[in-house]
Amino acid sequence: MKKLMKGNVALAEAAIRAGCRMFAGYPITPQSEILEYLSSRMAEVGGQFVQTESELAGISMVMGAAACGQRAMTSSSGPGFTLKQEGISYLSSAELPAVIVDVMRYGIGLGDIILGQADYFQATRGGGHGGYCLPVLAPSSVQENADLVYRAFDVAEKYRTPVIVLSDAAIGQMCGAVELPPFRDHDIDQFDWTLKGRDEAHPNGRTMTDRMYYDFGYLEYDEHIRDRYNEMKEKEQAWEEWEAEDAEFLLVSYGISSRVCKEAVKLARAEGIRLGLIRPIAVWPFPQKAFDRFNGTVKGYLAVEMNAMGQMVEDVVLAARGKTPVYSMATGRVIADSEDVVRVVKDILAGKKEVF
Amino acid sequence: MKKLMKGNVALAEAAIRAGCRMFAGYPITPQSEILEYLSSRMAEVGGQFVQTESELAGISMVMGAAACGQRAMTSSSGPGFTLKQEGISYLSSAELPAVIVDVMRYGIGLGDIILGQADYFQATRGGGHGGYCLPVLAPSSVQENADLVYRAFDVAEKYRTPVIVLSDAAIGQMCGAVELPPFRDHDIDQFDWTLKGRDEAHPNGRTMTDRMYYDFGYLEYDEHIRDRYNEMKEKEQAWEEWEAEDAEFLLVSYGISSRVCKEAVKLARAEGIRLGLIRPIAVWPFPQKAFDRFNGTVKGYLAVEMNAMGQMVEDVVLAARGKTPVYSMATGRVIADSEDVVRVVKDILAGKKEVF
Amino acid sequence: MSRITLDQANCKSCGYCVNACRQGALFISDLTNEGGYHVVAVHEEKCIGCGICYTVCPDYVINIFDAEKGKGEAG
Amino acid sequence: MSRITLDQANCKSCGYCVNACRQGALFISDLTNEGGYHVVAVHEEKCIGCGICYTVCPDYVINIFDAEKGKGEAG
Amino acid sequence: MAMIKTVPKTIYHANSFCPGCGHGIVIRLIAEVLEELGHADDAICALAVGCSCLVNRSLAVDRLQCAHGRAAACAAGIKRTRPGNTVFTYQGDGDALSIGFSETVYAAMRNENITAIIVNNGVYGMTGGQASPATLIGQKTVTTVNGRGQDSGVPIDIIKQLSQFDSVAYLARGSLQDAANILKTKQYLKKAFEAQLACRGYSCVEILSPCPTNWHLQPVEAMKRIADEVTAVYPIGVFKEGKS
Amino acid sequence: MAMIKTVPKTIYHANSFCPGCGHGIVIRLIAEVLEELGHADDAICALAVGCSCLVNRSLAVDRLQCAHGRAAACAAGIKRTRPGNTVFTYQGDGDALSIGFSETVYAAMRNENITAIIVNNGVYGMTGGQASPATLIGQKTVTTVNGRGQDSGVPIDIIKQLSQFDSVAYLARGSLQDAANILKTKQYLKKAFEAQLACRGYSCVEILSPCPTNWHLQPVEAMKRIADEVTAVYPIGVFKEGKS
Amino acid sequence: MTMEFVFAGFGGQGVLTAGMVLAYAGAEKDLDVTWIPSYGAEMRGGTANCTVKLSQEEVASPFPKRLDVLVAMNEPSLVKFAPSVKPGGHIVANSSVIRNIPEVPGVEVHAVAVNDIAAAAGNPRSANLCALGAAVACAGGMITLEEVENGMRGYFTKIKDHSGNLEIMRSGYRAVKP
Amino acid sequence: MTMEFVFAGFGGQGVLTAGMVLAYAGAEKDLDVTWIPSYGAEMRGGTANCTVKLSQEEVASPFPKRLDVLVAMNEPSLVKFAPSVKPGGHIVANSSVIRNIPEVPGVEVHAVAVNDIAAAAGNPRSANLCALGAAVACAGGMITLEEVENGMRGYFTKIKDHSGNLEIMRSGYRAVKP
Ligand SMILES: Cc1ncc(C[n+]2csc(CCOP(=O)(O)OP(=O)(O)O)c2C)c(N)n1
Ligand SMILES: Cc1ncc(C[n+]2csc(CCOP(=O)(O)OP(=O)(O)O)c2C)c(N)n1
Ligand code: SF4
Ligand code: SF4
Ligand code: SF4
Ligand code: SF4
Ligand code: SF4
Ligand code: SF4
Ligand SMILES: [Mg+2]
Ligand SMILES: [Mg+2]
Repeated sequence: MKKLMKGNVALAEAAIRAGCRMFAGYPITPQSEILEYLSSRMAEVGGQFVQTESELAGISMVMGAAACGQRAMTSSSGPGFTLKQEGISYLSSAELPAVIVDVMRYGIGLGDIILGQADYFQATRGGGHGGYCLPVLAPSSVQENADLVYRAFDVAEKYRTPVIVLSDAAIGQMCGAVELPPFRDHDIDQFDWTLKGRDEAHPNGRTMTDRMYYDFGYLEYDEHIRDRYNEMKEKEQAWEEWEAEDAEFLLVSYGISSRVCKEAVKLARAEGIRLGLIRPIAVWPFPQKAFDRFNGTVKGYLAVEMNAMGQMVEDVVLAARGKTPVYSMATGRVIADSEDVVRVVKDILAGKKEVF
Repeated sequence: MKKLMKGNVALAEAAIRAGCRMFAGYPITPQSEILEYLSSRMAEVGGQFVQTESELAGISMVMGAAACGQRAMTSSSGPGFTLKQEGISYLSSAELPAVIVDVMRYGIGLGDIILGQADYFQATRGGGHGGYCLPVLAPSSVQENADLVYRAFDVAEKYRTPVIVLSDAAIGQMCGAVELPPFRDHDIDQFDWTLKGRDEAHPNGRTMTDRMYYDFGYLEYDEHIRDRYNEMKEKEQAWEEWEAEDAEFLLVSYGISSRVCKEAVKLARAEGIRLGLIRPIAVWPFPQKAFDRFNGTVKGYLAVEMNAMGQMVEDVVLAARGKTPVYSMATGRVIADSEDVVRVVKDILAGKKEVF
Repeated sequence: MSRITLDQANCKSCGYCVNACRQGALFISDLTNEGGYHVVAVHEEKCIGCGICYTVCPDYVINIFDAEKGKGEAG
Repeated sequence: MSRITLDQANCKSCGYCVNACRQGALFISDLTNEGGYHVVAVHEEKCIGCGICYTVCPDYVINIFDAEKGKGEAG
Repeated sequence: MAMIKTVPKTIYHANSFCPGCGHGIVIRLIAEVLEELGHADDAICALAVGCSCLVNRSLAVDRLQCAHGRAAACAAGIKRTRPGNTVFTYQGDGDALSIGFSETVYAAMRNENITAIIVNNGVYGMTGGQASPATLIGQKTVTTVNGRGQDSGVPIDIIKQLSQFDSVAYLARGSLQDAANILKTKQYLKKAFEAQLACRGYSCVEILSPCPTNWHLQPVEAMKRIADEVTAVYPIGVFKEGKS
Repeated sequence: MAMIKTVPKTIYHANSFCPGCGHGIVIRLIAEVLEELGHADDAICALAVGCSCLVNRSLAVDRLQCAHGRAAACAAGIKRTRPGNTVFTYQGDGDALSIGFSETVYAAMRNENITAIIVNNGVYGMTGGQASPATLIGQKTVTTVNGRGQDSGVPIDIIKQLSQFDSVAYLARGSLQDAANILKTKQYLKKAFEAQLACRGYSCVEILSPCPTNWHLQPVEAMKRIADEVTAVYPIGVFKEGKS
Repeated sequence: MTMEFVFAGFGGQGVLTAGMVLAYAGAEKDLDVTWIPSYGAEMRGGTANCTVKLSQEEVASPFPKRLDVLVAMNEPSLVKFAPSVKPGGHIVANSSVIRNIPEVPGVEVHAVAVNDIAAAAGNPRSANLCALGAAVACAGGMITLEEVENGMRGYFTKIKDHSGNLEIMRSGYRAVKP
Repeated sequence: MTMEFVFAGFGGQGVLTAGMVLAYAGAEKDLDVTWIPSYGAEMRGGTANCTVKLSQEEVASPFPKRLDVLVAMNEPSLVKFAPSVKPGGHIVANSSVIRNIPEVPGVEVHAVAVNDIAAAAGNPRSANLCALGAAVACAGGMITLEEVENGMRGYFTKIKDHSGNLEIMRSGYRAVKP
């Protein structure tokens, strides 16, 4: 039976059920419920909760735990997420699994605490230095807040990589019906590579650092990185198609905006426009395979997202491979309205909007 | 008469000549010469130099000075640049001019201190939160290290925006012949908006914060941001064309890699291949206008850059607008070799390489 | 005669002044202001103008004047 | 008879041991190792096995053994 | 009417803090002191992130909104650019003691000629009352629902940390618990600004302040809690005072 | 031969520090102490960025390379995950006192059951000898070419900063200046680890160490400088010792 | 089918809770459910509202669009949201507070004096539950009064005796469906 | 026209400085100039090298490609870089150190005993300047001995008496162009 839960709380409880036993974080709206919930919940399951002095310390503590095989998580929003990036880059270089949640809000600098989707680039383009890539899962419902954080831990361990759950204020603050995933045991000793004290296989101790240094030859490392990321690109694409099969035109949208788009699809279909939606569930790797099915056959893609300049739209252009025109609807500080979306689609079909 | 100077030093001295009188930074290779040079040079011109406790403090001090009208600068490399991003986002939101130098190196996490071009995304895609954009100037010579930092201060003040100078280890560590720009006086009182104590025009004091809050209506702010960034996009494109006029194929490359590409152009032309180069001088805004001239007429673009997965290549795809095929040559941990570049071009012309 | 004036619009009914006044000159009234707060009022006769209420008020409600000087005279 | 052995390959010629040995048993020799350093050597007869040189050496060059016990016997 | 005490002109608008919030008192004191010293016109404030942000709406001096925790570094940048202006930070305990701990201490370490004003209400007020480094042992907050235990550490005494630097000019801790202490706090603020005006270097005043909203207490009870419990952990007084 | 003193097995390879660098001595002491305590097999080291990185090449314990300044936070994450292991940080002064100042202090504030080892050579060694917060007044470095002046602050005494927390288990400062002090330092390290093994909480040993390369001194002179000048500012000894 | 409810009023009138109870009951019934508070520019005003959607299929947007049921606890809410109620939809207007309740073409408007009813029942703070009862009466087959009663028991876990609140909710229900 | 010089040897043989003096002189002559030390994987070895390019036009890549002049101070350097010397180019091989100096087809190889020459002049640490002189003799019209002499005076600002060093450089020059 489903239960009504707040998005942030569903995410936090699902992390517990996934076996997460270390959470270290710092308050920030609209993410704080995750921290607050886990501040008491962690103790109940024998895990570690630390409200750290800063986001930098939080992700570092997560890194320490992750290096020892723990399922570890931290969460933040825009301004705090920026401070997580040092740690994300280090986790990427040492190839350590961990989950970082960004409950996006709107705005640069201090910004606003209301909903927004302004951290897409930061999450998908390696906001930290060095050009790492990492899986970024973008829930669009309270249920997915739970499901994707649960999946994130598996993906993280599969590739030994940090994984970002790119949620947003609306999904985090809304309540929805949730079927929580089952409790899972996590054995911190299951992997040989984790720090646990030297042993016969590692008589000189394990060297857990930027893998470039000790694990690869000078010229081998790039190959390794490419293989690694290309494998993720091939295997970790995830998306939902919604009324796409027979669509003449496709919306592309993730997270809270994608829900408005679903409504727009209904409205448009009621008016006889064969509109459909591609909803990336992973925004990195971007679902190229979905686009390959429609490239050249649909009349266009409209990227709908909640930021000022358009961010995901660039990925849509890359995915369209020059075969289908791409349009941008970046709604800025307000969430898209489904009727506006339909109106924009009509304008495009009438040739009244420029391509991105 | 030209003088032989190290790239980092030329940059530092040019900043002084531009009127920069506040530098606050933290050591990191291969940027430290900037810090070291200014540690004694600043005092000679009556400016402020502070070696701060961290990169976070450094850019914050710069922000304080910038808010008061000072020409202020900080510099770092990859791992430290990541920590500058909080401040860059705040500078962007308050719309304050400042110059941030990233002397790029290679690698994720700790990474390597040798040359690399791995921070392109971070610099051009708003590595901090909220989706800001800002001019990013990419010098390819010691002379440009001087010239572009000099220009950066003007651009910063023109738009009231932070500006990134995206140099790299090779340009910073090499020596070249430089004509230093002239000394300029900078009047910190010239702008009305700077903090200096309340006055008749601001009887309640100036409110310098995220401009979203007090300076714009709820729905006006997005318009403002779009106008602002679109104006920069229109006016601040800067690039060099090298043997491009009659080219059948174009390389696209910036910074140190672009120099290798120039050599490749020479080699290719000697073999009768009409190769040319577009060298973005500003990598944001990306020189769309340059591409508009060649889109659909040249056989392809090859993006040459020094990182593992290719970063700038995405901008080339966007700039090609689906009209010209784009190829990627991301050379990873080693600098491109001009003969290899020519070889790859030949492969492309022979249909032996996949598009990006 | 009162030695204080009240900008009741700013009052948030925190009660600091009432608690602090040793003369028992202040009380939370039934009046509500725009913010919906029951505002402070003064028993004029009890106030000795000591200023303690001014000191403790976080919301700039209270002004103390010198009753000896003529009214209407700016201080 | 010497009470120390030297892994001269590791020596970086810092001179700490020479400076610390109260017996004057150590000296920087003319020999250079792979790293190009003039390595430390010992005046066998002067060494009393006090171990000070071991303590100050940053590069794991010096080993002290008990000369009373038989050679070849692992400690 | 001859006003003896009235809202200083440097408060330009009613504040928007919760009922009984101490921030309102502190900014009035700052306004009074700046006016009394004749430096309200040249004052520049480096504002922290927290309920401090609301200071923008009422304190009539030039203000820079800084990133969370970085106010002291920003203030140093301001003062080094405009040494003739009176520069101060306005920060909460979460901002100055937690995320901005380094920036706070290093400003003192470099003896920056600024005045740091830290409003310690023992919680993260703005974000809904999570524990701060100044939360007392046993105190309940939304992240210490059973009371702060030793596992989340002990209350940080920033004045003690700053006292390690002989060079700093002035350190004091005041409280808003009653009128007498408010007036004492005002004197501390005055001394701190005077130290800056005399170029004697770094000064800091930490102020124990109520957050009735997140303490879940009536304002008057909140003040009583400061007197009874908070001052037992955070003693009031002047901890460092150089010669003028 | 019966070896009385020989390189501990926990040193697995010659180190790659400069000639006369103190880091080599410190890691040998750590190896000796861990072996003597019987905990070399379960030790895990949180390594800082700095010349510390080179520890990867010689110290035979599990090691995590942390981001610059964050070793203490990483170590807390390690220890909280594996409380049965012996966890320590290995950091330089730039790492632990400057960029990582907050992380260093907050580990003590929370009384994390870890041992922090801070090698204080008064400069940023790895990056070419810039001033650190521990650079002495008057000391010349590449960023203080005329000697460190008061404008860049005063040397930070981290042990004093950490002493503010009554709860911490053990604090000491040793020096490598001569054999006697090296042996004393070893005892400090041992006590520090013993505190951790007894779950008494946070311990820290700061070690005054030479950087001949960036001090531009011969190694023997560098050691003399520690004895003559550095210890005058940074006194040696045990500053906090709980009951065992 | 998806039903949209908006509960709107002043802050303090308990509209968020009323919506939450409805959503809770929907989730217990295995419906897909969304509850979302007002967001954006409006947040700054003194008004509050939430949107609840109940559906047998997946709810698309959680934001209000074409309302099936509007519960307006005060006049500004009525003015703001009435135009969004779809033909055939319902408005529950709090007649204890709203003086002039207009007719809305194509929409059934139910004037319910929720404050008075709750006050009469001795629990003036439960006016929101009275309004909830009225809303449930407009919910057609999507959710029944009994299901919402159960939801209320499940939602307010800390309350022991639910009888008073349940009675007030039923009064609201009966005010629409006598 | 662009000329490429590589100065290569062991660390400590002063090859970086020799290159720097040449580059300095080039810049003083208003040539476009680049000087870049070895970078990348090689950095880790005990060898050092730098590439200097002098040009009347803009120098393209600063990295070594087709060398006009190679100064090899030791054998590994000779082995490594000799294949990159272009037809008609020059190699200055330090015959004080390199035993077997091979012939390289199409390239002029000058065996110059730079260590011996410098030692004989009483300044063994200036062998690098001797090599520089030899390199200048291979520079064709790009830069003259006199210009490099001036460059040396300008570069070593802290040295007062340049005569010794200048003489050693001239000896190197004369070893190639007697
Ligand atoms: C980097 C970053 N992390 C977290 C936040 C969220 N945040 C805003 S205010 C605040 C706490 C403020 O608490 P305090 O400094 O004690 O001030 P108070 O509100 O209690 O006066 C936090 C954590 C933020 N804005 N930026
Ligand atoms: C965020 C960041 N900033 C700067 C650096 C550059 N960096 C590497 S090591 C180091 C200094 C190390 O000094 P210290 O901690 O004293 O160690 P030492 O080398 O002296 O032993 C610095 C600043 C970095 N790697 N990361
Ligand atoms: S001035 Fe004094 S006596 Fe008058 S109301 Fe205020 S506190 Fe009471
Ligand atoms: S102290 Fe001020 S705000 Fe509080 S009740 Fe009194 S007048 Fe009102
Ligand atoms: S063991 Fe003692 S006597 Fe022998 S060489 Fe070493 S220091 Fe000298
Ligand atoms: S102390 Fe060690 S490294 Fe130094 S000279 Fe002696 S043996 Fe060699
Ligand atoms: S939350 Fe606390 S600190 Fe913030 S305004 Fe309200 S009472 Fe004051
Ligand atoms: S630079 Fe200094 S600290 Fe680093 S290895 Fe060399 S001597 Fe040691
Ligand atoms: Mg607070
Ligand atoms: Mg150091």
